[in-house]
Amino acid sequence: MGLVLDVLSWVCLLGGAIFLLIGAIGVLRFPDFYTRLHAVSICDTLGAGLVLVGLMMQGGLSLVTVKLLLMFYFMIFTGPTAVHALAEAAMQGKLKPHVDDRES
Amino acid sequence: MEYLIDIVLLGLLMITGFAIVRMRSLLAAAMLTSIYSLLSASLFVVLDAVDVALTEAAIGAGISTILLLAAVALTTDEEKTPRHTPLLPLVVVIATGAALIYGTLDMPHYGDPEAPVHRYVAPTYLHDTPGEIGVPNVVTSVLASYRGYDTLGEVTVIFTAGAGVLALLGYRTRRRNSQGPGNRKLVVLRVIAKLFFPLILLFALYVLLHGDYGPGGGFQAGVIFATGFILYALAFGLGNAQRVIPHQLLRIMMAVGVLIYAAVGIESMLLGGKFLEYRVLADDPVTGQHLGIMLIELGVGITVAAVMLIIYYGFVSRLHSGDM
Amino acid sequence: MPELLGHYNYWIVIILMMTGFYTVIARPNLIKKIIGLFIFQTSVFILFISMAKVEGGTAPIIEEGISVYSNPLPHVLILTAIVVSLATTALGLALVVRIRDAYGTINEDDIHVQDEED
Amino acid sequence: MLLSNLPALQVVIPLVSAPVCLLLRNPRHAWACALLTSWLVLAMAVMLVQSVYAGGTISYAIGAWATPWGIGYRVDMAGALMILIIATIGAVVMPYAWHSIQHELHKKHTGLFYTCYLLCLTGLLGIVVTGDAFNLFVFLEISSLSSYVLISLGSKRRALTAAYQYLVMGTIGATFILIGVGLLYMITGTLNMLDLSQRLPEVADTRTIRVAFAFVTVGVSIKLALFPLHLWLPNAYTFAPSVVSAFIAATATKVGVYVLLRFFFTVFGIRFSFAAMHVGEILMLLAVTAILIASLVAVFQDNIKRMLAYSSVAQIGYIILGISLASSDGVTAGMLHLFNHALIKCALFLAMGCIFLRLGSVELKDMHGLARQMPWTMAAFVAGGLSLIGIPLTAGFISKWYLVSAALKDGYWPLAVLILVSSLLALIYIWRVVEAAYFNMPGATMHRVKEAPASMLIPTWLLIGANLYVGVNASLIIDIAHQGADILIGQVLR
Repeated sequence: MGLVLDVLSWVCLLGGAIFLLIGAIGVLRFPDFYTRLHAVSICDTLGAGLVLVGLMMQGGLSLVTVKLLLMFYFMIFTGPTAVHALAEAAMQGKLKPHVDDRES
Repeated sequence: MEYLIDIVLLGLLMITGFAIVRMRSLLAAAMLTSIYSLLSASLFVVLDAVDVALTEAAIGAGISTILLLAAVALTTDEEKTPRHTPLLPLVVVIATGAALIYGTLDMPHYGDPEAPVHRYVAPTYLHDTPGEIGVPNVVTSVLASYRGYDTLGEVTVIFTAGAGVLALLGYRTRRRNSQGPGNRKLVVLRVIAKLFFPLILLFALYVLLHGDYGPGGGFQAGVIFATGFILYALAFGLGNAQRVIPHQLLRIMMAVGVLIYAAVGIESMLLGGKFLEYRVLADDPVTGQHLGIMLIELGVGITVAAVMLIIYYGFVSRLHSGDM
Repeated sequence: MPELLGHYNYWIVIILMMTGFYTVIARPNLIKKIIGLFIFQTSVFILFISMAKVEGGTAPIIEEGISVYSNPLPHVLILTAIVVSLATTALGLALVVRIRDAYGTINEDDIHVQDEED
Repeated sequence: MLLSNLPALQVVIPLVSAPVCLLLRNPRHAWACALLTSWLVLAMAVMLVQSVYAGGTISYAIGAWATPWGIGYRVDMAGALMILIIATIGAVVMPYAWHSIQHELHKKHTGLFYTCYLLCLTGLLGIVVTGDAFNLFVFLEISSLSSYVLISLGSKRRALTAAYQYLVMGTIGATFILIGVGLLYMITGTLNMLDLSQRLPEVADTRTIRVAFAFVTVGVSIKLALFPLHLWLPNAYTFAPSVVSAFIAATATKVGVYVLLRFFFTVFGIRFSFAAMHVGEILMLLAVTAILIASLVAVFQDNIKRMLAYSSVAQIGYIILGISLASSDGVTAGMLHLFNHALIKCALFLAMGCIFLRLGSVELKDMHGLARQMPWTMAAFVAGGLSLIGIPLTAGFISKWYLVSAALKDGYWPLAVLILVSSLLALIYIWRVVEAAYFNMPGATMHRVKEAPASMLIPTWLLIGANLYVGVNASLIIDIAHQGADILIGQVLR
């Protein structure tokens, strides 16, 4: 049981780390503000979320896990809200999304 | 492992620092300052200073950033190139830095348990706190009791800042229905803010009351409490926030917090002790210490929360409604 | 590893401090100066907290079974200093906002020019 | 209970009345609160000086924690003298403030002005009484932050830039002090000044301590406006409200000097500071330059407040010159001049406040023929000016006399010449004002100018009276200064 939990938690932690990396690369590589926001939101939800779940498995049934659970709860609410607010602000600031001309 | 994290964080700090110097956009510099602060908070965690980390994250990355952003919004974003070549500043800075590096050569090594700082005064705090004060968090016991007078000074400093901002910026009351920017578009933010506002206040209370056992205390609690209201003001407009917690109330709170702290000290003098000698406050010295620490933390929390909001109101009420 | 680090930690902190200090004295923009002060002060805090660290210690919250704690005193000092730094930042920015209202600029060189004309 | 807690109450009472002052809505009540507090502080200061004079150095452990673990107060003769200066200036300035502030400040700022004044008073007193190096930093920041606000309340927009410049330089200074204190702590493990002085000799030969010394010295020098780190001072004094100029010119830089004395003599010890670090020679050089250059610059100023500000830079030079001799006589002379200059400068700035109230300007060109309209104010200015120059029978003469004899005793005869030359320069810049006010034809609108109200004249003349009294009978103050200097230098260990 302990070993299974350990393996699962490491899978989660590594998976989270990979998603964070992907998100970071996305922020650097994507062409405009909106697509970059898309990359950031992956960091926030999947990346940090998986890391938290992994840590919870490491924590077991303890106060630490409760705190991590609270953090998880905060994360899934604040992350998307922040990204939404940013996109909204960009739209209000008349920032046009980047559209590839060749396809249209 | 710890050292690896340490090095990485220090490296990131250096990159951020240089980026701030080079950045021409003040808005970007303000955001980078926030990142700098958050990185140092993480470094403080690695260095075992959890109380400091909590404060730095709340103050540096939170409130200071909001103030910087407000100041940039009230002034201008673009930085002009300096007219003079910065030769003299460069010489001064290099000389100062060289002097400091020269000074490090005789310093005890980083993390050395035999360093004088770990041998002389500090062990007594760690050794005596359980018996004399009876709280597990030694930072709280030193902060509130052994060096409680410093903390009184700290509250006075923050009170001074509040009075200063009041004098410089004053405040303008908004009509209550000035709903801020684009009413309909803020729906998501408002729902989330409504959901989180009570939670943040609850967390502030937890940090205040739990300061004896874990990281936290009056100061951090006050800042978190103020942050809750700042979120409220961001989502629902300044006018509505001012209706919930009016300016006059803040002014009273700001004074009352300092007075509570000083009153604890004066009360202990009246009971025949020295200034801020909490042990005379109750029959049992340890209970007295507990009571004293609780009361002064409360005073700190009230003043800090009030001053943070006064400063926030002062800056943001100058913006045209719709900017923030 | 700790032997190798030795003073390395302090040296980086000094570089950080000087970055902030340079921004304060070399930049004519008033907000940038305040940012510089903030960086300068925050780096001094790191210096203090670094000296509180004990190899193998934990946070100074007394618990059963732990005997090595970091030094709590610098933590307390820096808690106070952070508050002082915030107070300075707030006052400085408030002054900058007022200066902008009075002069229409926050560039030190431009302000000097206007003062000369007075 | 009252007497045993006197050192704590000295700081706590102004600290408590600051928030009370903020709560009072009526400006008149706020003023009354500040006035009462200032007088109470003076009464306590007199009691404190008496008990130190009679019973020697007072120690007080806050929270009853023993000192290196808790924070302790330590008031010796030098500290008692400083407290007396601060409390006297505060008590004299406050009755004066009502009219002046009503005229110069917007009504909505009046209450906040008195709050900030009380905070500044708290900070300055707190710096002097504390025996803890870090606590000193905290109270230094209280006094500095409140003085930035006080200066920024000046009526012209340049008050804002002056306050900003002071804020930036002051914060750099404070951060330098913080670095220095941190390095000291790193090597010794303690923050208590007395404890530091006992533990430092063992480690005095380390490079870290030398750097700590340099940082503390530079940091404090910014605060006390030692040439060439004085750049914040002229603008701050010129554009601050009159009352603030008078109060800060008389106290803030003096407390800076006191902090320097504390670090040089008490913490690092005279042997380390002067023999190992050669700070005496450096300070003497800077002091001499300050005296000459600042006096010379003062001669060419047309704004009288600015002129007085540059004169302050020069006078700080005198004080530092006395200290740089590192002899009992030299430090006595420095402390005497510290006391006398506080009296002189405060009186002169108060006279400027009277003129500003009635004339709306302190420019030399607007003051032609002023003496006929404001005879009492101008007479006070002249009396203060004579003291500044150092004419016999004034306070200024006493301290300059002591300074010259201390310099001659150590064989520095050029310094005596220098003091004479700079006194001549002072004569020139004071004479320019006298000439304009007494001998020039008044302008067309001059006949409308009235004498200042009694509430402002009486405090001004009180200080002038004290000046003249010290000039005639200085034995008590010389004795206090001498005792203070001896304790600092370590000839008398009490």
